[in-house]
Amino acid sequence: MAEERKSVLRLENITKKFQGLTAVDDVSFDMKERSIYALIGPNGAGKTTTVNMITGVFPPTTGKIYYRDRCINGMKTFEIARLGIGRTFQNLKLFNSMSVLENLMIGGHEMTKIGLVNFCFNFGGSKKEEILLRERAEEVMEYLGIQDLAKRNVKNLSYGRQKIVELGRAMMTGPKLLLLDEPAAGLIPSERKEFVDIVLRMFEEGMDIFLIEHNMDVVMNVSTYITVLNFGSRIAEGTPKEIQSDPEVIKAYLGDKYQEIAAKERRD
Amino acid sequence: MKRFTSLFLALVMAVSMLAGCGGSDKKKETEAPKETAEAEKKEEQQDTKAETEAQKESESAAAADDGDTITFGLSCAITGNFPLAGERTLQGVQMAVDEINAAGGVLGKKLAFIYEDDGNDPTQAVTVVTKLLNEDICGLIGPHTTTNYLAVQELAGQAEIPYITGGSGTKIAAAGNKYGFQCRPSDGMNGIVAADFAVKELGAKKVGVFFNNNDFGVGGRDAVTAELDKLQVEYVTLGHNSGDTDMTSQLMQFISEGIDTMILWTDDAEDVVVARQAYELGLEADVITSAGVVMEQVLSQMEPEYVEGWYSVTDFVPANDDPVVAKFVEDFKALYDIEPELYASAYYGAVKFLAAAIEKAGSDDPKAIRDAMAELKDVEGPTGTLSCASDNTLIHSCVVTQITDLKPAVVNTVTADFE
Amino acid sequence: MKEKKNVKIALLAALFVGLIVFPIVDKNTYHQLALAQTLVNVIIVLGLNFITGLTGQMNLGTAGIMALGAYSGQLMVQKLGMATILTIPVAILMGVIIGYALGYPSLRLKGVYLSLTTIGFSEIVRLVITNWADFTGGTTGVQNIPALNLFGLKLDATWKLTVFLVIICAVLVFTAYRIVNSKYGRVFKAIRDNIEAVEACGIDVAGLKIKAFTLAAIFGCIGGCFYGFLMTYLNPTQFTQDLSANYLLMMMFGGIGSVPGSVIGATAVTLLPEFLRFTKEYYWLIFGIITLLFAIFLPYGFISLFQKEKREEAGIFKILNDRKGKRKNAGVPKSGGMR
Amino acid sequence: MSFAMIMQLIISGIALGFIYSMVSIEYTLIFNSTGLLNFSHDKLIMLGAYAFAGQFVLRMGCGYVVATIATVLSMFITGILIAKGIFNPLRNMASPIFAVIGTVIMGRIIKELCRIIWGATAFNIPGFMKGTFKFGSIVITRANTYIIIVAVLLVIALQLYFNHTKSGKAMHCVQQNKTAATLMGINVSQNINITIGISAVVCSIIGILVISLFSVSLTMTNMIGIKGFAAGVIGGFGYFPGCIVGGVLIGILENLSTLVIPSIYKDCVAFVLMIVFLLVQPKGILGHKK
Repeated sequence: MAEERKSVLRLENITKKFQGLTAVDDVSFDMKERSIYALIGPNGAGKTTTVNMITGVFPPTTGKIYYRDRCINGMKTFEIARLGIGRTFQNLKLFNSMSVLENLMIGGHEMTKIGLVNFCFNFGGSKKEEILLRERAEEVMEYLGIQDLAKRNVKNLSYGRQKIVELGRAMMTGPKLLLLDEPAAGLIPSERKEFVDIVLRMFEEGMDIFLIEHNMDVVMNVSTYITVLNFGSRIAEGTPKEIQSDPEVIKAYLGDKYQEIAAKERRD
Repeated sequence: MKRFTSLFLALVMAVSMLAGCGGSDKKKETEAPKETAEAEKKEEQQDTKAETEAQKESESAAAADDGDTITFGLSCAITGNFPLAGERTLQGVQMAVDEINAAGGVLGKKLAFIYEDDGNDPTQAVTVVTKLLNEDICGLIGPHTTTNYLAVQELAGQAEIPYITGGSGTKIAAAGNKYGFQCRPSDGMNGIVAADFAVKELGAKKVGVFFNNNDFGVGGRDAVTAELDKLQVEYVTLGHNSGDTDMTSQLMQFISEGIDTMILWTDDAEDVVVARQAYELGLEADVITSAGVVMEQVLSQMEPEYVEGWYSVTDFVPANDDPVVAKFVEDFKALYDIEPELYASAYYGAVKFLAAAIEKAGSDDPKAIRDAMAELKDVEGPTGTLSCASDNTLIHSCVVTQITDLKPAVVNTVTADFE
Repeated sequence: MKEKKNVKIALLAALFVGLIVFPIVDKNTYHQLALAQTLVNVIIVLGLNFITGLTGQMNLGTAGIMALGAYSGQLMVQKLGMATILTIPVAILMGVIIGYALGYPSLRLKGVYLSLTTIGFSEIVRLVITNWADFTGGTTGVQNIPALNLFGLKLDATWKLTVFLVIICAVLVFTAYRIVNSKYGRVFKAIRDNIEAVEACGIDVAGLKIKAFTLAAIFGCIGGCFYGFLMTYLNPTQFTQDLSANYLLMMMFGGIGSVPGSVIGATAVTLLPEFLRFTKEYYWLIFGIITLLFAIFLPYGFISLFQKEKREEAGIFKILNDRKGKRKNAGVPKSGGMR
Repeated sequence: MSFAMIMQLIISGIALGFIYSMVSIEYTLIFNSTGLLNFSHDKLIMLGAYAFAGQFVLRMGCGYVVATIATVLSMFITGILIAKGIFNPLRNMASPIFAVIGTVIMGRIIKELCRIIWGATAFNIPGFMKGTFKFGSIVITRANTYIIIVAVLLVIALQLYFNHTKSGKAMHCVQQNKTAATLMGINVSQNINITIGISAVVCSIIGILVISLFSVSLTMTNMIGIKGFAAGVIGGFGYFPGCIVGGVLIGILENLSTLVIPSIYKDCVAFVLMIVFLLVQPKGILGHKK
C-alpha cells in the first residue's frame, strides 16, 4: 500500500444545519482510489444527509466536497452524476410504468449523442444508436443475471430483483464511483449474498464503491475502510477490524448499558 | 406491434366516420357504397374512383326528386352562449314559412328550410354553413352576430348563394360581399340616429359613449363618435369586455367626467348590469342604448326604476300601432304565447324578403335570386319596409323608443335616405 | 413477426392513399372540411400528448398556443405582406418561444399549480388579442385570410388544402410516433414516474421539460396556423377555455400517452358532434354524456382496449375483474388501484 | 377622481372581491380533501341559481326561505352524486388529468341540462335582494353586503369544522395521505362525498346570492369561475382565510387598475397577478402549505 493512491472523494469539515438542528457536524474524510469505503452509524446519524450533500440534492452549510480533487459544492445533481457518480436510492426509485430493459436504457440515455432536432431527420443514426443502447443494456443485464426479466414490468418484480435493476441502471450511466444507499436493507439472506457478490465482482473490475449500510456483516466483510457517524459527527475511522473493537463505536451502537454489563462480566 | 393495428384502426375509423356523416337523411345511400369502397381499398384494387363516383350520382339524385319544394338553409345559435337568439329566430322563421305556404307557397312550390345549430361560435358557424351549402338550398338565412357573419362571408361568396344575416355591425356592409344582405339596420345608421337624437332632442353637451369591446359595440362606438365629431359635441369613450359583471369603475369615471347623456352600445346581459349599477351609483344622465334593451326578455330582468326614461334606437317594438307590426305581434302571440322581439321579427322579415326575391327571380337558382334581391324594394315586414340599397342593407328605418315603467313606446321613426 | 409488420405498413399506406383520394373524389365540401378539421385537431393533440400524455404535466393552455400560432403567421402576412408559405416557419418559431415561456414555469411548478398557470397564459393571450385592436384587429378578427400558396401552387379550394394537410399530418404523426417510441418518449415517461431517479442518471430534467413543452407548442402552433388557413377568418372568441378542455378530452378519449390513441381520440371527438347533429336540440348533451361515460369507464381511453394490463388498471374492466374476484395475472398486487 | 369616488371604487372592489373569495372557498374545500380542482364549480354555481330561481321560486312559487333550503338539499345530493360518479372512481389514478376531464365534461352536461329544463332565456326574480345601503356618497348593494356576511361566516364555520370536529380533522388526513387515512379507519370515499356535497352547497349559496347581481343566465358565472382560481392562488392555496384575502385583493386592484390602464384590460389584472404569484410565491400571501 506504499504508493500514494489518489483521493476519490474528500469531505472537508462538512456541516449541515436545518433551522438550528445540526444534522451533520464538522465531518471530514478522504476516500482513496481502489477501495470500498463504508459510512455507517445508527439511525439518524446523518448518513443520508451526507449522501444528499454529495449528490447535490442540497448544498452543505459550511465545508467543501471534492470529487477527484475537484470541488463539486453547489453543482446540480445531474452535473455531479455526469462526472461519473452513479447512485442507488434507499427507498428504491424506479420507473414503474416501464419494463426492466427500458429502465436500464434510461440509465444510458446520457451516453447517447443525437439531439432532438437531429433525431427528427436522421433516421438511420438514431436507429443505430437505439440498437447500441439496447445491446449495452442487455450486456449489463447478463452481467447482473437478470436478462430473462427484460420484458417484465418493473413494478411486478420482487424487492430483491428491483434492487438489482436499480443497480443495473446506475451501472448504465458508466460511473467510476458507485454510491450504494443501504443496498442490503430489506433483502433476504440469499438476495443479500447475491448482491454482495455482484458488488465485489464490480470492485475487482475497477469500480470504486461508497457504501452506506446498517447491516454489520455486509459492512465488515466487504468494505476496506469505514467511517462511523453518530449524531452527525465522526466518532471513528479505520479498517473493519479496528472499528469492531473501538469502544466508542460499540457504545454508540449498543448504548452504554451494554458497556456496564460487559465491564461487570470482565470483572467477575 | 399491437400499436400498429390500433394506429391503422384509428385512420380506418376516421374515413368510415367521415363517410357516415354525410347528413342524416342521406345516411343509407352513402353508407353502403362507402363501405364497399373501403373494403376494396384494403385489397389494393385501383377502381376506388369508379366506386365513389357511383355514390356521387346517388346523392344528387336524391335531392332532385323532391322537386315540389324550395329549400333554404338556416344557421342559428341553439346551444352555446347566446341560445336565446337561436330560439326566437327559429320561431320567427317557422311562422313566416308556415304563413307563406298557407298562402300558396312560392312559385307554386312549398317553401321548406333545414336548420343547423352554430352555437354562436365562428368555428361551428363555418362547419354548419359548409354543411348547409352542400345541401341543395337556394338561399341561406345566415348565422346571427357580426362575428359569425364575417367568419362565413367568404364561404358563402364562393358558393354564390345569397344569405341574409341579422347582425347589425358596420363591418358587414364594409365587407362588401355581393351575396351578403343585412336584414337589420346597420349600427352605422343607428349610431348616427342615436347621436343626433342625443344632441338635437336632448341637448347633450357632454356625452359618455360606453361600448362593449366586441365588434358590435366597436362598430356602434365608431358611428356615434363620428357623428358627435360632426356635431362638435364633447364626448368620453369607455369600453368593457363582453361578459363583464362589474361596471363600477367605468361608471364612476363617467360620473366624475360629469356627462349629461350616456350612449350605451352593448349586448343584452351587459345592458342589465349597466342599468342596475348606473341606478345604484346615481348616474344622473339621459341614456340612449342600442337595440337590445327594449326586448321583453331583457326588460324582465330589470327593476322598473333602473331604466325609467331610457331611450333606445331599435328596429322593432311590439307596442307599435303600425298595422303590419300589430298583426305580426298578434299572430306570434297566438302561436307561441310570448311577445315577439327583435330576433323573431328581423328573421321573419328576412324570410318574407327571400320569398319575394324567389317570386321576382321566377326560379330557385341562387344567382338569379341574388340579382332579384339586389333590386327588390318595399317588402312589408314587422321591422319596417325592406328594400335593398347599394350596400345590400335592407332596413333603412329605425325607431327611437322611450321606456316608461318597463314598457317601450315609440317616440319617433327615422327613415334614413338611401340610394 | 416480419410479415405481420409488412401487412401493417401496407394497410397504413392504403389508408394514407384513401385519405388523399377521398377529398379529391368526394365533392362535398362539408366532408372535406370535417376531414381537415380532424387533421388539424390530430396535429394539436399529438403535441399535447408530449406534455400531458408523457411527462404528465397538465396543460390547459392549448387554446392560447393555437391562437398565437394562428395569429402570428396571419398578422405577418397581412401587416408585412409576407408570403403565406412563411407562416409555417413563423409558427414553428412561435412554438419555440412559447415552449420556453411555458416550459420555464413547468420547472418550478407541478400538477394543479402548473395547470392554473397555463389557464392564466391562455386567458391573457385571448384578452390581449381582443383588446389590442389596432394590431390584431381585435374582436373583428383577421378577415379574408389569403389561400396558402406553396411556391406558386395556390391551395384555394378546401380539397386542395385538405390533401396538403393529409400529407403534413402523416409526416407529423410519423415523427411523433418515432419520438414517442424513442429514447425521448421513454425519458419523458421517466420524468413522469420519478424525477429524482432521472436526475441521478445524469439527465438534465429542466432541459427535457422545456423540450417537451417546445415540441407541444410547435405542434400546437402548426395546428393553429393551418386552422387559420382552413377557417379563412380568425377571431379571439374562438380560443376559449372550452377549446383547451376539448383537446384534453380528445387525448384522453383516445388514450393518454399513445400516438394511435391521440389520432383516434382527435378523430372521434371532432366527428362525434357532427355525427350527432341529427338530434338537433340535444346533440351537445348526448355528446357530453357519451364522453363522460368514456371518461369514467374507460379512463385509459380507446387504445387501452388493445393493451391488456393497461385496461385492467382502471375503469369498467377493473370493476368487472373485482366483481369476478379473480385476478387474471397473478403479478398484479391484490390492492389493485391503490398505488 | 375625488377621494369619495376612489373610496367607492375600493368598496365595490371589496364587494366583488368577496364573490371571488366565496368561489375560491368552495373549490378549496374540494382541493383540500382530494387534491384535485373541480373545473365544473362555476356550472354548479349556475345550477344553484337556476334551481333556486327557476325551479323553486318561479315555477313552484315557494317563499325564499323554503326555496333556499330546498336548493341547498338538492345541491348537496347533486354534489354527492358528482363525487360518487366522477371523483371517487377517478381520484386515485396515476395523474389528476382524468378527474379534471371528468369535471369539465360534467360542467358541460350541467349547462346543457339547465338550457333544456329551464330554457335559454335569461331571467331574474323581481325585487329579490333589491336596493342598496348608502354611507354618505358610498353605495353598496344589499346583495353584496349579504355576500360579505355569508363569506365571513362561512370561513369561520369551515375553520371550526376543519380544526375542531372529528370528520373535519379526518378531512385533513384524507388530503395529506389517503392510504394512511384508510388505515386509521377513516372511510375515505365517504369523507370525500361529504366534502364535495358541502362544496356544492356553498356553490348553490353563491348562486343564490349573485342572482340579483348577474341575473340567471347560462353565461352568468364564466368570469368569476376562472377568477376564483386566481383568488385562491393569491390568497393562499388551500387555506380558507387566504381565500378572503386573495379575492378582496383582486377585487380592489381590478377596480383601481382602471385609473391607470384602459378599462378593457381590467380582466387581465387577475390573471397576471395569478401567474406572478404562482411563480414567485406559490403558497400565496397567507398560505403556509406548499
